[in-house]
Amino acid sequence: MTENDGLILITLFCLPLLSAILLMLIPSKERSLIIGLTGIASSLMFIVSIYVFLSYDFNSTAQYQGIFSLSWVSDIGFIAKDGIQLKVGIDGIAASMILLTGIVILAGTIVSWKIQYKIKDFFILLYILVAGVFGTFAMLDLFFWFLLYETAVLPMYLLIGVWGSTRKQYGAMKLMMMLVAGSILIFAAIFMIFAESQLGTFDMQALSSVQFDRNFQILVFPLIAIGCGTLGAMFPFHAWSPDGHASAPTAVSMLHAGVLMKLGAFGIIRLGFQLLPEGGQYWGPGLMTLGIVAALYGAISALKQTDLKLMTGFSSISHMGYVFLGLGTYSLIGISGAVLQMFAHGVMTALFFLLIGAMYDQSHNREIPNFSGLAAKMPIWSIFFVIAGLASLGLPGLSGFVAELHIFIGTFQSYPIIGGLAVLTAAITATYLLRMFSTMFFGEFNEKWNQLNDMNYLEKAGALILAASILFLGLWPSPWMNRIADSIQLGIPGVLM
Amino acid sequence: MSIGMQQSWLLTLIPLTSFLIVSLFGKKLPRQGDWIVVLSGSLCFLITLLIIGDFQSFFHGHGFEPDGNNIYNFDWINIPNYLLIEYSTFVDAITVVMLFVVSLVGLMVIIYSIGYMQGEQRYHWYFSLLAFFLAAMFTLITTGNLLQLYLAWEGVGLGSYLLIGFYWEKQSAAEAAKKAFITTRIGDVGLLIGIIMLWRVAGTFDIQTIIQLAQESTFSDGYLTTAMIFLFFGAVGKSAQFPLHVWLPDAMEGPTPVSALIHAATMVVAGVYLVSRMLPIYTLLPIAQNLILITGLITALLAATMGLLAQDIKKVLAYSTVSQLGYMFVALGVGSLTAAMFHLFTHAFFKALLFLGSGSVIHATHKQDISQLGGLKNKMPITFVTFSIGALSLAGIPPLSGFWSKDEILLYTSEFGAIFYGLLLFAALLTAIYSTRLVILTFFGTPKDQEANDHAHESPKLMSVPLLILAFFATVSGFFIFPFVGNLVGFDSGFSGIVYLDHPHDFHIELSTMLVAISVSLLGVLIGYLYWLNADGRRAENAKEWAPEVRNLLLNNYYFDNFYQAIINKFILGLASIIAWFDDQVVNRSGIDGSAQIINYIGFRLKFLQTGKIPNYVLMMALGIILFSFIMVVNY
Amino acid sequence: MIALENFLILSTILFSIGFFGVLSRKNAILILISVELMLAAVGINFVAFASFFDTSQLSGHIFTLFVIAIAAAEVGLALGIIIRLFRDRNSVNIDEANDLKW
Amino acid sequence: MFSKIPLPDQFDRLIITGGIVTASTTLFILSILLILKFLDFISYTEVFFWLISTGMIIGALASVLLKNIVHAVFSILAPLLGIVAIYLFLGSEFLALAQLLIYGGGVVILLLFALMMTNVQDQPLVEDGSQKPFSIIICILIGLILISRLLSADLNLSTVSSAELSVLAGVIFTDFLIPFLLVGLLLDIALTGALLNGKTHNVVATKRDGD
Repeated sequence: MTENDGLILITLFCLPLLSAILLMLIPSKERSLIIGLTGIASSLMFIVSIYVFLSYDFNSTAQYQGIFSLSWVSDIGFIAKDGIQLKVGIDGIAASMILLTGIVILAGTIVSWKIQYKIKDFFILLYILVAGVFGTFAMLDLFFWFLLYETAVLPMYLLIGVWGSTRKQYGAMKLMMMLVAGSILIFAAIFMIFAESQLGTFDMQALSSVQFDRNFQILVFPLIAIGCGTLGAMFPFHAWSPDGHASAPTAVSMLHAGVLMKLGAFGIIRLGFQLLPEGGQYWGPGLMTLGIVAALYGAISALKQTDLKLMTGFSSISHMGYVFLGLGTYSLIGISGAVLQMFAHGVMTALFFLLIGAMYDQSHNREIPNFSGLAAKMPIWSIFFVIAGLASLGLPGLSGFVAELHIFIGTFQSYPIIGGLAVLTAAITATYLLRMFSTMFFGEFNEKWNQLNDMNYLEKAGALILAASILFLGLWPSPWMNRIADSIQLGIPGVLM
Repeated sequence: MSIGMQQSWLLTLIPLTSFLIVSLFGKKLPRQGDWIVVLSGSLCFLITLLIIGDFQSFFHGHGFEPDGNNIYNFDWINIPNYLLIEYSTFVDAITVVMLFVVSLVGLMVIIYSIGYMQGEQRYHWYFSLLAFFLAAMFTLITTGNLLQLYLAWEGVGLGSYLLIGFYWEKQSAAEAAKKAFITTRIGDVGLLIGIIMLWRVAGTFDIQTIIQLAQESTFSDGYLTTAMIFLFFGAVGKSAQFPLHVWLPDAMEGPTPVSALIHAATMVVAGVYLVSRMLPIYTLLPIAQNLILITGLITALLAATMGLLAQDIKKVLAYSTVSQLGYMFVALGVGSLTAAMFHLFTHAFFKALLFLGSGSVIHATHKQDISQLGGLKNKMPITFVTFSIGALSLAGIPPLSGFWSKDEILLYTSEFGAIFYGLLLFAALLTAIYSTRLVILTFFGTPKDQEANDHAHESPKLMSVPLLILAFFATVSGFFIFPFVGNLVGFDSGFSGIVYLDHPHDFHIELSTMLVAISVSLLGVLIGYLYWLNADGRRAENAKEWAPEVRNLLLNNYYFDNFYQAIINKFILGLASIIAWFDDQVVNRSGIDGSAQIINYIGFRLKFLQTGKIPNYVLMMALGIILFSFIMVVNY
Repeated sequence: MIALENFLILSTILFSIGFFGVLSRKNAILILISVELMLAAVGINFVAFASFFDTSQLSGHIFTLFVIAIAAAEVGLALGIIIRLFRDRNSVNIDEANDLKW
Repeated sequence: MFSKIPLPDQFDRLIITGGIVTASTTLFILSILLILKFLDFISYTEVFFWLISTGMIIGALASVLLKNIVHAVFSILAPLLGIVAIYLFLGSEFLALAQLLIYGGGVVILLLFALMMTNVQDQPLVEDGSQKPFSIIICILIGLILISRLLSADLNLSTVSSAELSVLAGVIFTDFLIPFLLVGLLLDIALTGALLNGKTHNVVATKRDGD
């Protein structure tokens, strides 16, 4: 990425904001105009995110690329020169996550066009959320990072509360309360870092060159890990996740499980590992323990769930457990595996929620035992579901395997027994997914669901984008691997090789 | 460009391409695209022959001496100083044997399927899956590194899952597919752990490098033993060995040609292939090797007894497959790569033949229960003859191929220990008995179901020709053990000169063991003949009274299924219930909602403070100010 | 000359008395009066400090001016509210205006 | 008939008692101050200052302690007007003028009007809140804390500079022009709001009723 590409990054996060403003100006009655505008906006975001991903410069030895900054608060009180600035820049990890967001938002937009109730307001909130997500991934200033982090979280309350289903008030409230509680810890940590550095600046680049006191790092890292871990559904702070997913509308579930949960893990890397490397190293085993517990816990809980979305929610907890496991290794392979898993799980779980939404919109029923033989009535839907499921259980050639393999290898390097448990979790994942397949898709068709139709062309288009990403990552992960490994080597000090 | 060992990646590419074409556009193609799969199968067979030719040119009487041209590398993930995962192919004697088996049986099964699957719905899907399976299988056997092996291992597992579940409208098929996948997946956990453990010390996935490092004893023995046992666990799952053998009989829910291809000749021998591949390491580790031997022996015996009373024609064959795979593991356990590979080689042909023959019977009568069959020998002569060849070969009657390979295993086992030899002989006796029973109940006697019998007819040429070809190989492949037969096809020293572990050795015949083996086989056939032929079911009735407990035990497959089901129901789902309860009650109710309720309660208790009188609030504020002032004063 | 402390102590005493009025009175108008007293006390402080320290800027004087202006506005508005309250409940006893109570 | 009018009676009593009390205390304090003056402890300026401060404090105490509302409201005049003198002491004539006009002229009249409109049943006596004892303690505490902080502070400055009107005007209309205008706007809005709020038929309320 060259210097000029910093403008692209700014564009990336202004694009959804601008679209949201444009949407506000359009009257609600102009449905086709709204759909057209959102289509163009999301496609643009998709294209720009691909451009950002591809323009990563391997020859650069700088930690961040495409840096572009606008000073906002400077030389006032305890804030030094350029203390708070709108500063964007990416590394390979952020580039991967931006691509993920681009993919998921495009698919999510496409499937949201069938929303009938207040579609305009839905998209406005969705785009504000997306602006927050893009901004968080690209921002290099702690102040704006936190601002956009919150921007990404808050519209969720309305999106679930208004457009959700089943226990939406409860789900939205629980989600909001827990995430905001987590944010408080991050907020505290950010200001502790700010104060401790005595630089008077929120610039991450400047802060990452500061060598913080070891005890301080050990003290502050848990704040970040728990705060961000809450958003990443880390055990035992995961309780919002299944309920939130179960009640959220399709596109929101997709974005939430697909992208927003990754913000949590991303925060641990950005704030935790890059600013407080010694703290990360010290707490690595703890993170790992929580990760493996979450992986097993989520997988075994999923065995018992009968609601399709709850099962996927617990499956997400299990897969995010892998992410924390990989982060906890504090090794190059482990962390790359974790980032790759973030991408892989993002795409795969987005596909899951898209498919569940496609079915739920018709049947208004998500209980697995109520269905059987759906493959006869909805073959394409079933095929997509099987692809997502196989990716989820870590079948080689699909996205999940590459990521999980790296995490397993990383774990085995230092803790073989935990690695063994992690591999076992993959088998449990296979068990609950295959049980679900054989109950829902196979067997004799239940005539009760005769009115169900296969996916419409919009849903097919959305699913195709995601399934293609799953296959692409599974068959040719090198583009991701190179970027991520490069950035980890440059950005995280003292990482185990 | 000449096609040789380096181009073995073509074997992956061609079927994969045809899989993509047929699965995506099959419905619109003429004949639903089955000809594409036939074409790719034939091409693969041709390429295999070319590879064998290339292999031969590097074969100099006393072994295979490649000059590095049997290896092909392509970087898949390469991050310098960090992780190298490559796509690599490696061809040696083991690969060549496997290639021949897979491509030949594969081609036969594809051709046979055109007749067998005629008119089925999802016809193109079936053929595309066959192509997919072949692609994965070829990848598996040509791989040069363990990770790619794992990839292909899961690939064949997926192919098997989808093909077993091909008739997914049947709940039993769906359940069987699930069972097969999950059971092998449990084995795969071990495989993956083993692979990563090896990587951890060796720093590479390349098989030859790992073997070399292990032989230079770079690793500690205990660690290596653990890793290799985990690796073997993967083989146990895939090759349906005790205690993970339960999935294979159920897998017979799939279409019969699939059973022939996947669950007899190719995929299930992947475990044997893996252990053979790693045998140079296993020979260094007595504990691991003894484990292989014992596992193989237990499986061979157990499966043979289960096969005795099975009612389903395909299940009998499935049990016999499990049992014969046990034989192969016994051979590997005693360290004889030659014997194991040779049995794999011959077994593939006669077992595929048996399955295709049973498919022919099922196709004609639409019946699978052997107690419902009978008297078909005149109606279906070709099937009868070829099936009998297969069965006798299985029983170990000379000069059919099964005799030679089984004799080789028995010979090595006799050198190893008398107990193993005796038990294995007993298993051979049982094998002979149930093979005889199978043939007699299916083709001899009077028809039990006259109507089905009337409709029965010889299968079309598309099905009978593969039967004949396989029967030919089932007959002659055993002779390949003689050096002079090897000379005929260009290999100076016959099979034992091609596949060997440390040094080439000549095939030798111990006349005594051979005679013992022959007599045991003949005894088995005789018992079977006397017991079932012309007995009019009288003896079968008697058997029900004799030792009903044993009979029940055998009919229920030693209650393995019930045992596993109980584990799943009681233990795993119990644990899941506990965790679900924990999540619901402790984390959700107590942790999250509980904290909300605590705050709610505190608010309820403290609401008396909320008098609604403004002066009270101001008073509180004043108190706060005073408190604050005091703190300030103290601080100064 | 009168020292600065004298003004400040006077202002403090007036402030405390005003605060006492706010705390102890029930009649809304009397509370308002007490608030005015407090504001006046603060005004003394501002002006005193400005006179003694800030000779050139005059910020304290101007601030007091603003305080007076805003206090006037506040009185007007507050009395409006009180009259409304009286019309609503026929009383200006603020203990009776306790709708905020749970 | 006259006996039915209670106001003159009360008024008489007010004048008589209030006058006597005020006069005697004032005289007492004045005499003490004058004695101090003649003993050369203090100057005339200080005599005035102490006199005025004492008056302010007594007035303030009266306004918060008296049970009679009307008396309380009248008592507030003492501190409010005393401040005018204090401002003069501090050399700020303009502020003194403004204070006189706004408080003495405007606010107190407004308060009396409000009192008149809210006490139709001629019950000028009110009860105080139940937290009076606490309030006394707390206010004394606050006062003591503040005074103790004051006395311990180092305030050795005694130059009084007068804020000349022309200077003040210059500052107001240059540096503080925008806040000044905004305050004017605020007053306008507040008056409008008070007017709307005090209207009998509230527009907003009726609209909500029909909703």
